[in-house]
Amino acid sequence: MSDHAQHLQQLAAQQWLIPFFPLVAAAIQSLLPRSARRLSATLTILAMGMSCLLAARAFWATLPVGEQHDEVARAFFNFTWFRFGTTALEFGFILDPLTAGMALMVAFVGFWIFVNATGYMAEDENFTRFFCFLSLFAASMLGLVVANNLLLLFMCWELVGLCSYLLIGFWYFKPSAAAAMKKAFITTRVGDIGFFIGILMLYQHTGTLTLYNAEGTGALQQAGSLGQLAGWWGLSLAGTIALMLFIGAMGKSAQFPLHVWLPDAMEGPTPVSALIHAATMVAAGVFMVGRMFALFTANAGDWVMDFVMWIGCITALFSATIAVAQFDIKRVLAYSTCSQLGFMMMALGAGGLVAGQFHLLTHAFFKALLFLGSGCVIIGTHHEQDMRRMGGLRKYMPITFWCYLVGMLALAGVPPFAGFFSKDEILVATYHHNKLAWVLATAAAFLTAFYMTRQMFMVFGGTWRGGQHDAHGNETTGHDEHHGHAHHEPHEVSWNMWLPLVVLSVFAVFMGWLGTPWLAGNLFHHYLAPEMPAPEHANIVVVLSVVVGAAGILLGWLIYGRRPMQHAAEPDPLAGTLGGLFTVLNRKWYVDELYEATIVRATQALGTLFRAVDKLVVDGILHAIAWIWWGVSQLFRWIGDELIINGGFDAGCESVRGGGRLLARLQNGRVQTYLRVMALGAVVLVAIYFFR
Amino acid sequence: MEAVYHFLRSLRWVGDWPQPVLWALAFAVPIVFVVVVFPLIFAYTTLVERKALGRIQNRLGPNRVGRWGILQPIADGLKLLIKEDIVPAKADRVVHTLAPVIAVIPSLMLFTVIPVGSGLIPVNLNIGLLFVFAISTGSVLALFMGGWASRNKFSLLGAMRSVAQVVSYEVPMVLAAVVVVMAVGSLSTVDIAAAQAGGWANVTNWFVFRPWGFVGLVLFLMGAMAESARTPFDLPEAESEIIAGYHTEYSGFKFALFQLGEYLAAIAMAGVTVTLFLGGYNGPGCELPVVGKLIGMGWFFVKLFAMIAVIIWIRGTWPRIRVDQLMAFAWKLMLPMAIINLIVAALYHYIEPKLLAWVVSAGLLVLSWATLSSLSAPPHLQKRTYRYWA
Amino acid sequence: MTLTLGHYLGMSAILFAIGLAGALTRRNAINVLMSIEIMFNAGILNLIAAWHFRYFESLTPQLFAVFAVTIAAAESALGLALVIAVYRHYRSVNVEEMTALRG
Amino acid sequence: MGAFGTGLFKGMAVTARNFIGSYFDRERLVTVQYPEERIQPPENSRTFPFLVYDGTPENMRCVACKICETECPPQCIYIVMDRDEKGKPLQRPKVFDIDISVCMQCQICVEVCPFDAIKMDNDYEKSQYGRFEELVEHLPDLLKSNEYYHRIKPTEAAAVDARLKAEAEKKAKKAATTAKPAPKPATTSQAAAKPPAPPAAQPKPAPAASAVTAGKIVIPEDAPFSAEQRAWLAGFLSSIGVTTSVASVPSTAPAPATVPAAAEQAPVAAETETAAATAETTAATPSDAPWHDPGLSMAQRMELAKDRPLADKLMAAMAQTDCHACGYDCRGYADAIAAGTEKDLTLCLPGESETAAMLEKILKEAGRL
Amino acid sequence: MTTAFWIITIVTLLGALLAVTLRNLVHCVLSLILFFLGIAGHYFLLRADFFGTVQILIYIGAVAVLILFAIMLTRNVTGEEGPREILGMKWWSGAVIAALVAGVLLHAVRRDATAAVASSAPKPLSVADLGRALVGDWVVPFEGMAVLLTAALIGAVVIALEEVQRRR
Repeated sequence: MSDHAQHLQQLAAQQWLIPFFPLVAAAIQSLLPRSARRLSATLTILAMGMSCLLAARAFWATLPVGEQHDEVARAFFNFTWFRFGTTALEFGFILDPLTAGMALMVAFVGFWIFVNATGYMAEDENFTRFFCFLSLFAASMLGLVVANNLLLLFMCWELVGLCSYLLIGFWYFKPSAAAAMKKAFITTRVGDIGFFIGILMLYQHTGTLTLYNAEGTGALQQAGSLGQLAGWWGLSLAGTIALMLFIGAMGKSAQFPLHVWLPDAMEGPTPVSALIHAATMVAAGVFMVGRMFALFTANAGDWVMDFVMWIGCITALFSATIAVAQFDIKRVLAYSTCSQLGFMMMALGAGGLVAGQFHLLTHAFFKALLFLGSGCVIIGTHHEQDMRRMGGLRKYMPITFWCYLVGMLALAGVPPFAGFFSKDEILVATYHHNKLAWVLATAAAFLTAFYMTRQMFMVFGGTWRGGQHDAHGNETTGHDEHHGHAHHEPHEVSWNMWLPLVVLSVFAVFMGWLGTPWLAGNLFHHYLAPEMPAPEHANIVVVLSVVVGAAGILLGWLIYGRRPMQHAAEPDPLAGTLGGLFTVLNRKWYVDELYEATIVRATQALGTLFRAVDKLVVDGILHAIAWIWWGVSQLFRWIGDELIINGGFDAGCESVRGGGRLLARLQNGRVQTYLRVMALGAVVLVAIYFFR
Repeated sequence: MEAVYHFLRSLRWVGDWPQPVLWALAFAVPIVFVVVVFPLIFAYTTLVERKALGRIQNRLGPNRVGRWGILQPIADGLKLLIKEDIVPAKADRVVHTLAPVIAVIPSLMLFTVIPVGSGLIPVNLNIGLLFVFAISTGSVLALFMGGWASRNKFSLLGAMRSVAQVVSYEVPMVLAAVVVVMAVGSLSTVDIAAAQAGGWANVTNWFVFRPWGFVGLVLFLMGAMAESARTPFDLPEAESEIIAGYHTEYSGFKFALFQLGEYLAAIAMAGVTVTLFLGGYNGPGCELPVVGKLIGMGWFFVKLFAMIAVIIWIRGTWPRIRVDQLMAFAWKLMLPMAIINLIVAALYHYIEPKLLAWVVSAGLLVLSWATLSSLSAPPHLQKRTYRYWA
Repeated sequence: MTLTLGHYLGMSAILFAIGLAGALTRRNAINVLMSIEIMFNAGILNLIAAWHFRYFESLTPQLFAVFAVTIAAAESALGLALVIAVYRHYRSVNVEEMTALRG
Repeated sequence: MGAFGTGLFKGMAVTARNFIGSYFDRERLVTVQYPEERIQPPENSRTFPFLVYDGTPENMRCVACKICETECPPQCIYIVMDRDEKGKPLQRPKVFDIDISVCMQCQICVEVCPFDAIKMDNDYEKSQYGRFEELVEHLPDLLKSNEYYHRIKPTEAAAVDARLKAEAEKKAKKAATTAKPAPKPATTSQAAAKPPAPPAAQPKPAPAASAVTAGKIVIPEDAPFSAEQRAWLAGFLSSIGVTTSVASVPSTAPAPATVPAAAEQAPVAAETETAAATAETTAATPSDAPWHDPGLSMAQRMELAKDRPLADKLMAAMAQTDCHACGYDCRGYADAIAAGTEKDLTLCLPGESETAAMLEKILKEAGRL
Repeated sequence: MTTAFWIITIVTLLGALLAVTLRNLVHCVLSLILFFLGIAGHYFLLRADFFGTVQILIYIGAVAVLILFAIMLTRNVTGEEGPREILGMKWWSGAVIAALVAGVLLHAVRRDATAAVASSAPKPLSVADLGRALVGDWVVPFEGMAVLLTAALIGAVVIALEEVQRRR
């Protein structure tokens, strides 16, 4: 092997170090007492920094610098973890552009989110437990990313789900948080069933779960052959497996039917939302689809790609519409994440692996920026989350305002920023694949621009609406009035909260250049998947997306910017125009209520049904038998009576009593007597055996 | 023993004697060596100990018998021989006389597996180390019999206390030794000593220079000192508390035998420590063909005396440890430390570049020692604040 | 005469019988436990003897002996713990007085 | 964090330094090879008493006044006065035994001895083979020279000698000026401030002029005690053998609160018992022998006893120390003279010539002489 | 070889007999220790020196000390027992049954032909392959033993301690 490949191989062998450090940090923190706050924070941040350095080292090695790379720089390191009898469970770590990029992004964004978290969680007394969960999450996410084996990937997938469960429900004393954590876990579990079935089918047909291995018998390396076999529902076997895996991705990345848990997941602390529900975990689904892309595209005839695309498109549009009508600052961002994930899935469905992954990376940066920004806003306004009671924060929180603005522009897709290039690539990919999807996507892009502007103006524009009575007359910020206004004026946050914002905003601006087709060819495409054909370019799409973005911003300014809301109790201007539709959007298209009505009620009904059956059938039978038996016994008693009477009652029981007394003497509770009887019994038995 | 046998076979005038005679001779040489050399070392250890303790406490130490107190051990020996050997009235005569004998036998047997030089080992058992631990439990029996037989409350209390102490220090000591077994891969003391040869002037390969080796040495030494009830752990004969522990009622030669057994156990454990961690007979120049064996033996005894000096030095400085601290120290600090040491040694083995391995394991060990010591350190007491007149 | 497996089996049978006799006759619970310990050892001796005379080809008797020794140790530990607990309750370790569980 | 464990190694470093140091500078080592080398016991250490003699053993200071015998708490001293063939008491002990197994080395005998005859030795090698007779030290063993005394306790010996010389000179000067008017009633008691420990030195042959009283405290008038506090103080001090008196201006009558001196003398002779008993009971009212207080001057005593019968007058003339130097106590001696059984008027040693002269004067007035 | 066998057998049988018959409990324990030493001797004779050392380590080192502790905790320290307390009520029936069992066993041994095979030097057992077997394909029983020992450890502590806590 060339020395570069050898170097890659050695790096692949040390990939396990990346998740190892946060894992060790988590282990140590789990032992620390609650008072060891500073120690746990430094441990987590140090561990994350260490992972970030290692990820950067790995990323540097995969860069196609120096000699020309035609095929992807990929190295893997497999070892048998557990062998019982003949079957052996293998584990493996992989180092290829997709993993390196993803690992570096997760580690880097995670590092800055942890720095912000030290500020956000400063007053919380469960500080150590929070950071323990965070480092555990980081370890499992990095584990998921570096896994070259579906089993390890699935294990980390579940761990990530567990950590999101733990972190969403971090303030478990809040009933809403408890409900949200359960909801998140169950919904992702529904998706995971599909994922698990996919793994089982893959294992059944390829005999191994390792994706790539030296002999070429890895699961993904056999994708081609799987494509020929017949699977279910008119799909090839590879297609069916891909579909199953995609169901898992839908659960985890909150795609349309299973997206309900993401908005509720906002119950967790904001750094959690930033880390898990913006940058990393939700992206895991997209990453997994990207990783398994060979399975998806194994057989051109399969409709699984279109299915992915349409799910992505529906989710994008559907959640964009809901985001427009939300009042909680974090819920808006949650729905925006849903729609952006829809975009990524749509890009993958449309064959744009590079576009999807690129948007995943850029989205991670600016969405994390937006969530951290919202975190700073919440802390600045003393835990105020309702946008109607904010406003005018640009005067009070200048740094947060500017960083938030950069994030908003990136998300809205304004040209120089990262969002524009990545979303543009997606729109181009969709345009070539399916015109209708492209139209819906552009509409979603328009809505994205609109609700982000709406949020900007509601939060930062106008005057500070905190501290007033809202429509229902109860005190808005929970502090009693006589404290006077000065008390709850919003204030800028401490350095450890706004520094990450600045760093992430820098990336939100310059990240875009990596994937632009204009600069010397699409650098990111050349890096990620050189062997795939570069997408031919359609200027019309670019122009239209810019126009749509500008229109969205303009409309947002028109409704919210020109005449900012004066009073918290004022109805949302949009409500006036949309009327009934606004409340529908606000109530999330009543999807929750729909689920409540259908699935939940159905399971409850099923439960009562089974209880009834059990009661009726099983108990019934038992009672019948008991009754019969009672009858028989009555019969015997009656006959028995006869026997006892004429059998000579006294003689009978006398003999029994005599025998009983004899036996009782044996049962005298003394251990040694029992031992003697046993020994005698044994001897008799052996004697019989010998002398029969 | 095989080495001696072959050596005898090679001699000109003895070589052709009948085989069983040579075999008997080969047997005799190591036995004589063990039974003569080590009790002599014991005798002069007692003298060196009393002189060294004296010097530490700014006084001379015995110098009235012989030039520098040279004849002191012989004088002690004679005195103990002459002293009347009292057996308490209600004492159990049989067990009372048997106890000192059983105290000495295991200590002497310990020396059979200590490789004095390359090839110079009385019996080369392939389960040498296990044999050491098996035999050292034998001494527990002697303690108990001594304590129980003299039929007085204090000696029984001393016996029970020392048995508890020895048993509870057995575990960390064995775990500390297991590290070396894991590194070498064999239980036989000869292989362990051989594994530490090589490196710069036969020194750098000693296990003590590995981080886990050094921690292992400290733990093993603590365990060995607890095993033979030396100073930080000499609770059983704590004069202040229970007179002289289990050998209160012993006088005269039986008391001498107990002392012999106790000191021999300490010397044997020092020997085992030297073999395990300080490279047994390895030292500069021990790989030379013939004379190397002698140099090796020299190195072994130098290190043995160094260890004995350290033990005496520790006896001179450290205060006695309280019973509950004794137990807490064993179970709460030494045991976890030994287990961590095991893990770190495994880690050390698998990490490729040895320097990185060394640094990582050293770091982990120091970290765990810090956390453990801070956890088990007594809670620092804030200044007391009195409130009743505030 | 040359040593055969029979010798060992015979000897351990006698040992087993002695142990059983002890367990049956002695009144002190600790003596009973000691006798049981003797019976255990007799059994294990058989295993090792069997291995020595290559009664079985593979290493199984040795491994069985290891497991038997562990079980014996665990059993004696628990037995003694029980004896101590009973002593505290009954104030005596006389086996014949412990008849609470009689039929 | 690494505090644990470093303390141990610092200790090891200290012992190592000590161990190595001991090989380089020898004087660190404190061992003394006893039988060959010895350490001189410190000066004021004390083991058992010994009798001092100046020059030759015959010339011993002890006059067998038996004060130490009476005062010795464990009663371990036994003295028999030496009498010449006529039975006349010689001022030297014939037998002087100290049972060192009983002696508790309290040094009271040294304190009370008016003649500096007995001092505390610091020789510790007194072990013997027997436990009974051998541990009783007889006169020959006890006698040790003044030079020995100087060798073992230089400062103290020097102080004693200085004081003796001063006493001797004063006496010589006083003897030289006997022609002058009656000697100013020298305050017999030293100033209260003088510590009671070393009593007035007593040059051997010349009978001491001033009355020697043991354990005398004078409470200055202006001391901050109320009357009943004084009474209590007096009572308490007298209970431990120290007489107290109010150093009032000599002319006025002694304040009634003084406790009659007789009360606290050690209960020796039978009649003093009764006096002591009566004194206890009538502490406040003047007893039948108000003059029995060595603190009073001769004139004061005679004033008190001036209209009393002959025996009382004679007693008042005594030195009131009940020192038994005359063979009786003061009351006994007076009665003996009154009854005519005792002819020698010079037996009262502490009283010296003053008492003897006063006795003659009284007898002459009474026409008995 | 055979003379060594007979000597050690005698020692072992003596140890066992004394352990069962002696009056003084502590003397019983000491003879039990002699019995354990005999068994260890046998193991060394049978070339299983690992087992010999294990026997010494576990039985003499731990079990004997355990029994001694038990004796200390449960009896007045003198260790004597009255004559009445040594043998149970109908002690002779125990001895008879034991003899019966011995007879049956010896009969079985005599009948078994294969037991008559002469001793041939077995391939030496090294601790390494015993260890490898333990961790190799005998891993499940090995883990079972681990669980059993922990359970026994905790059980013994709970039983012994149970009484103390409740009484306080």
